[in-house]
Amino acid sequence: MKGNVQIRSQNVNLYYGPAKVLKDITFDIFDHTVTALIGPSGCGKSSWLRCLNRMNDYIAGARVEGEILIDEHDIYARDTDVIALRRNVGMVFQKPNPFPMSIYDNVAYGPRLHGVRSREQLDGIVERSLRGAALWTEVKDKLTSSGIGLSGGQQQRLCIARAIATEPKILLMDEPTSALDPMATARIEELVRDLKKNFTVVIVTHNMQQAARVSDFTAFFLLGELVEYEVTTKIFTAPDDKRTEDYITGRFG
Amino acid sequence: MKGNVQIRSQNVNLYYGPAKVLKDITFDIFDHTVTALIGPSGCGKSSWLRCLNRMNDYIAGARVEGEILIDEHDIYARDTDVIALRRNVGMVFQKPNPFPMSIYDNVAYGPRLHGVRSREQLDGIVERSLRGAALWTEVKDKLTSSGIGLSGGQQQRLCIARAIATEPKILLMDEPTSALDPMATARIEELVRDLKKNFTVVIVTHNMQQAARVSDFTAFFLLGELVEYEVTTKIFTAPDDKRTEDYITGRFG
Amino acid sequence: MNRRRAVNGFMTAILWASAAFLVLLLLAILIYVGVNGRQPLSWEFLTEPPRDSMTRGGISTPLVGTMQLVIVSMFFALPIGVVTGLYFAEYSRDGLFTKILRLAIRSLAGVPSVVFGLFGLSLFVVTLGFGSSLLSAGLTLGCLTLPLIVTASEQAFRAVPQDYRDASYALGATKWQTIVKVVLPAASSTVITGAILSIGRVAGETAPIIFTGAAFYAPDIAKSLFDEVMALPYHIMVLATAGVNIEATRPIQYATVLVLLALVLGVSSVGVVMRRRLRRSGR
Amino acid sequence: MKNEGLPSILVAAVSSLGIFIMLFILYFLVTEGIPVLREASLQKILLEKAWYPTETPPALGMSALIVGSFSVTLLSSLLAIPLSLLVAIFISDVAPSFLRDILKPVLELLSFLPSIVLGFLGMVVLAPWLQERFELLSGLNLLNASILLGIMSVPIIASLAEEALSSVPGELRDASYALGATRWETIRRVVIPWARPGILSACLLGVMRSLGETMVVLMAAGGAAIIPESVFDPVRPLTSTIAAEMGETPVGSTHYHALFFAGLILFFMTLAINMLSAWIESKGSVIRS
Amino acid sequence: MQELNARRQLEADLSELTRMLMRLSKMAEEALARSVWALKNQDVETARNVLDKDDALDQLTGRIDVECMNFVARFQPLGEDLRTVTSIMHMAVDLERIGDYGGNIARAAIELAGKELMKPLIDIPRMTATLSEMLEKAMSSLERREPALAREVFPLDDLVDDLEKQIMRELLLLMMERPQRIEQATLLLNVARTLERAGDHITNVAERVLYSLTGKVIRATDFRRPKER
Amino acid sequence: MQELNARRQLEADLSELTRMLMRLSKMAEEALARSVWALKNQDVETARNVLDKDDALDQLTGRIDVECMNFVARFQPLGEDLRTVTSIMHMAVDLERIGDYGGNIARAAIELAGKELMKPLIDIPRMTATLSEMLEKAMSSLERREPALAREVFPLDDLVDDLEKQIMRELLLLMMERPQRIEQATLLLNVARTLERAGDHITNVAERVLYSLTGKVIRATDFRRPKER
Ligand SMILES: Nc1ncnc2c1ncn2[C@@H]1O[C@H](COP(=O)(O)OP(=O)(O)OP(=O)(O)O)[C@@H](O)[C@H]1O
Ligand SMILES: Nc1ncnc2c1ncn2[C@@H]1O[C@H](COP(=O)(O)OP(=O)(O)OP(=O)(O)O)[C@@H](O)[C@H]1O
Ligand SMILES: [Mg+2]
Ligand SMILES: [Mg+2]
Ligand SMILES: O=P([O-])([O-])[O-]
Repeated sequence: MKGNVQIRSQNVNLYYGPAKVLKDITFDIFDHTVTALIGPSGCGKSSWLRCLNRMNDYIAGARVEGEILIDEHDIYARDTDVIALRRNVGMVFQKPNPFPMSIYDNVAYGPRLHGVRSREQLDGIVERSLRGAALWTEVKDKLTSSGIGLSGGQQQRLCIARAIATEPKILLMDEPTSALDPMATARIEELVRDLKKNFTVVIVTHNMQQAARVSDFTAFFLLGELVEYEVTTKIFTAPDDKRTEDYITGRFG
Repeated sequence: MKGNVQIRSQNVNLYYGPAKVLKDITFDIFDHTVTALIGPSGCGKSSWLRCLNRMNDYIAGARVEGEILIDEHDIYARDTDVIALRRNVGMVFQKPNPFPMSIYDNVAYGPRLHGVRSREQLDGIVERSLRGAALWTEVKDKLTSSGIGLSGGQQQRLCIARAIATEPKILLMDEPTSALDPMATARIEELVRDLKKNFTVVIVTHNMQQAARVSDFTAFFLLGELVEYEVTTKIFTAPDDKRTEDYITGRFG
Repeated sequence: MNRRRAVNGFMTAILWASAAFLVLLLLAILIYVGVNGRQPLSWEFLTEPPRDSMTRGGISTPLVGTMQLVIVSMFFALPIGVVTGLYFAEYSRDGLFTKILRLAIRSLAGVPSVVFGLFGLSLFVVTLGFGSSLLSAGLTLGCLTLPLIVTASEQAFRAVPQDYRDASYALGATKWQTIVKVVLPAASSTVITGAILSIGRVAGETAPIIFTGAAFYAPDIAKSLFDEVMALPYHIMVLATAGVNIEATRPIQYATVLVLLALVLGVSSVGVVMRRRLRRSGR
Repeated sequence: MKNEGLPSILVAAVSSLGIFIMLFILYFLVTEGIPVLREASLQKILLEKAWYPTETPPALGMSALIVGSFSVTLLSSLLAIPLSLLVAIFISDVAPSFLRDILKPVLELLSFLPSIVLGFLGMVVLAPWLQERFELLSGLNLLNASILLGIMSVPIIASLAEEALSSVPGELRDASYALGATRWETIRRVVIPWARPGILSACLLGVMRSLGETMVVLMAAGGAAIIPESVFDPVRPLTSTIAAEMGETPVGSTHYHALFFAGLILFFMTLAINMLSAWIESKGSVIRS
Repeated sequence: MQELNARRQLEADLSELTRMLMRLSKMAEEALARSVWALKNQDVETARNVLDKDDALDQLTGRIDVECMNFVARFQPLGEDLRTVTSIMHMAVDLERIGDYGGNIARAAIELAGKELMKPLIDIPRMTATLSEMLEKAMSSLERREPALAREVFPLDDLVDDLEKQIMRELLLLMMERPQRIEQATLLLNVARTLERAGDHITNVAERVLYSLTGKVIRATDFRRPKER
Repeated sequence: MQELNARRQLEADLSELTRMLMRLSKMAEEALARSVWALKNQDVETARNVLDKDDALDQLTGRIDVECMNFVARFQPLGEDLRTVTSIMHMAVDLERIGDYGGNIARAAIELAGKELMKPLIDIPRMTATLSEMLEKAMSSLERREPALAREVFPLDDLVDDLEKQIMRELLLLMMERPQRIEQATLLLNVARTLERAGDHITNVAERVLYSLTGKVIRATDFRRPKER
């Protein structure tokens, strides 16, 4: 299962002002896998995730130490083009957040920003992305209606379509189903398992069963540290670290 | 386990205007047991629960047919004193909703309404109720501070204390833990199992594992009908009705 | 790529510049008034009535008059406003009456203050025969501020979670008991904040009182509701436009402006701060 | 359950006072304003320029007054709206959080600035400066009043618009950034479109306030009932006309009725704007939910 | 379609588990059949082959066990799903045991190979054939979700028991006739006893199938002759 | 304390399950010990008693199984909890089987009762004693959560195997000497074989205990002599 390393986190420390939120995070994520990040609230999962597309840049006082290499390129190097990076690393958020525009415009937003103007090209991208997010059949007849009018689960899939429209290699998802009902959650999970054909997926989730269902590898964070990173099956039935065991059996958290 | 019948629902139909929301609900609930009501959203669990203390009276167009007997007295009979009924049938809601007053006043609210004025008597009731809700040790030194300042789980236990301060026989709970974190949920569940010593508890829950954990009997509602009512263990491992099986295995809902 | 970056930088600079411009402008105004008005300001200035055709002395009569106007208007608007808010939040069903009432309150909020003056003149001064008096002016101001209070208190009541009411009913309380014991106390601080904010607005109003009760000059503090009163805003206008020696009384004018400003902004800032606190704790 | 009826009847009764006040305003404006139509036709009043209400026979043309109101409102809005929106955007999207925490309450507070204070400053500070700078006969003119009205409405418009902007969910901004948009692209393509109804209604409310404002124009606009040809001409909007003349007008005179009629015109103009903004708001909230 | 969607993955995983179990069952059945064949035909090669495959069988059992735990971890099953997954865990153990018996018999076959058989083996292969039939019935009952098929297993186990009794009596007689046969006879006795045990395990499997399909605890004893004491 | 609170019920239920398992283990051990005692002392009464208690044993096993399912339904266990509950399900099956063996031996005891024993039974009771020791070690390992104890079970099973071999050899010789003994000898052979099997089951139990405590799949074969083919 292990393929090439896509993301390499080397001794990453993250500070918010004086507070050290991530401590020496070192591990590799392989391409075309789904990696789940689990851990109690506030342990730094989202923070690490947001390091990968430098969304932390906007937080005053946030400072990253160490190296994060994506495809062997250090994304915190001087010459990194953040805009190109974000194009390469898509992100899906906790609450479905389609823009208040048509479904078509939502998906075309990214490509347009990056200079795609031709209508045909955009049509192609929109269809491909919506198909990739398993939404095409549901919306193909109403591409011009607002994205807000969709159901929660559809909205989240629209957001996934929007994220993959810029043809990223990596897809980051921060608790993408925590605002959805079980049915919509099941569809998204199915989609996530499907997405790894074309993307490397990193997903934060609070639901351990979900992590067990969708991911190939699981990383357990605790108090800003990476405690254990292992094949998912092992983490949930027989983890090596006592703290992982304690967490998954609910001894704390 | 089966003791005396405390609540007898006989051919209860409930209408909201023209819509028939409960269809011919007939079953008996035994005293000093915990009975869980489960079923998909909108199946009428809350509606039936609210029939028991006539909270539906406030809903315009709500109409109840059939009989609900509590301790063999028809609560929809002409001569029923609704206020006395509600004193006898406490209720705990989905979101913890302590009044914005002191902890003491929260608990004393009901007794005061019903005419208890003497300070000593109130002191006794407050202490007893808080103990009954497993909250006394945590708040006994700050009875005069606001109930809002407590944590979510404590707030919900305060609401339970408030409900049992009027010395009801029956305690209705409508998804009492759905707004709480897992830790607080565990405490409430423990409390619920404990409460049956003194009360008959009827609890609505969406979480089937929770129903399995806390209840002695489980009633499964579907589209306003009572499909199955059985010992909890049986419902969740080997229900008799195909629809129950389909529901608990997630084939719909 | 670079063009996008350049546009972004340029627009950011413009945004910073406009904010700086506004802040400097307003700061300049406040400082200018402060500097010019500070000199005649003294305890006597606040406690003595104007003398010598208002070219000398203090501003005690208009200061107290403004307070009296505030009190009268609040006496009128607060109960009615709160009850109306209560109606919207607790009793209204989606009926015609509610719709009309909503429309009326919203329109009232948009009526220019000078039109309130006209209304006060014809209803209170003329029709009801209160004459040009503290009462007429106060009631006019009350009407002006009614929509503010209604909106604030409706929001306050609506912000009281439905859960509180359910809990109270479930414990065997009646609707009125529930309102009195649970809803009103829970909403009170928000209602009070709304009232303070409307005091800030009332104290600075001029147009509605010009022809309903504000006196060009009154020798004394109003003793009854039917006396005319002096009011700070009107006093400023009088000093600035119709005084005996406009140029010579400039320092007094500035000082009066400073007092009014301090009064209004003082009261309002209490309200603003309270509101922010409430909103923050509510979230 | 018992005695539930009485309180509710009482509450409804008290509440209906709001309706009565509104009705009374309308009633008095109409009954006191309409009689003027005996003296002059509606056409004359709206279209003629001459406003000499105390002459005999009185000239009751209000077009100059109406144009005065419009011109002041228009010019002040032209000055205030762009600045307000820039400031609002600055606070909601650009300012560092400590600045935002200062600016927001300050802005709110400044919307309470009494108009008399601005009018006073216009008279004693701005007018002499304008007079000197542009070598005018008087500094009390359209421009002066518009600048002051502008200053008055910036805090109002800006804080309402800021509220609309900051109610745009943070997730939308995050989503845009995550797709590689710059901040300005995010503001222009996501934030402003989302907040558009709120911004529009903020602007309308600002305009409504300017239209109805009395003291500033009374003190700083110059008060000549002419149709302005340049921004340095004095004007006499409806509001200041009423405020200035009502004091000396005998109750029941033609002049008295004419002033009420002016009030009626003002009333309907503001009402129209008010309803428009209400409509925009309700449409906006429908879109969002 | 939309409705079933939430269960798609669950059902896919559950069928995968069932498929693994079927494979295990096939392996166990084969081990039994081939070892008995080796015994009958004195074919050491085949017997060794059975022993070699035993590891694979154990491994598969281990995998099924872990996958069942995974299934529980992933889907929090209730009702039928829960019954099925726990039943699969149990059945895997039974099947593994049957596979082990294949190994035991293979060892016996190796010991016997080259020695003249004291009698042609007829009943023992018959037992094996019956066992195969039982196992197939139980498994297709599970696969096709038809409880009736699993019920047919129980009377067949009576047949197996009868055969064992018969073999035992026969062998005792043979032994008493000629004590030299004792060693071989005890070995064969053991084989017969082992096959009888395999029957018991298959009966367990059938019971489990029924439980997972119907939710009723069904005891084989209700469907067969009372056991004599 | 606050922290452990969320697990209080879970842990209470899990210990209850463990307690039920201990009870089952005690019952199985007793069945074995008493039936062998009955065999040795030719005490039909005791043997019948063992048979009578078999039902209770089966019932307890059934209850443990259902309660384990309930536990899964209630707590969605993961990690150690999941390993423990699935292990309990498995161990219950093993223990029930051991109980059944007690019944089998009791039946043998009844058959033998009144007939003269061809030799005093010494090694068979020794086997039983070893089995008891093994069972107790495994169970206290589970109870005290000490993996080391469970590991001690494996070498003991070698001992049991040795004893069985020895008994077998001895009995074969005795049989060959006097064919009249054949019937009794095969019966005793069977008993020995049964006890050896009980040893296997206890080894399984120990493996399960280790797995639930450590999360590692431990095969007894790693701790004992390689089995000869
Ligand atoms: N903008 C910020 N400024 C300062 N501290 C922050 C900020 N964002 C997060 N933190 C702190 O950093 C730590 C890690 O936060 P993070 O959001 O990464 O946790 P998380 O694991 O994603 O938690 P959750 O599961 O609740 O989303 C927390 O202690 C949090 O309080
Ligand atoms: N006040 C009301 N007026 C009209 N219909 C109502 C009202 N309250 C509930 N209903 C309808 O009655 C049905 C039953 O509602 P109820 O709240 O009892 O369901 P529930 O089982 O409690 O669902 P949930 O799990 O979502 O709480 C639903 O179809 C609902 O739409
Ligand atoms: Mg997070
Ligand atoms: Mg409900
Ligand atoms: O060892 P058994 O197969 O008889 O349990």
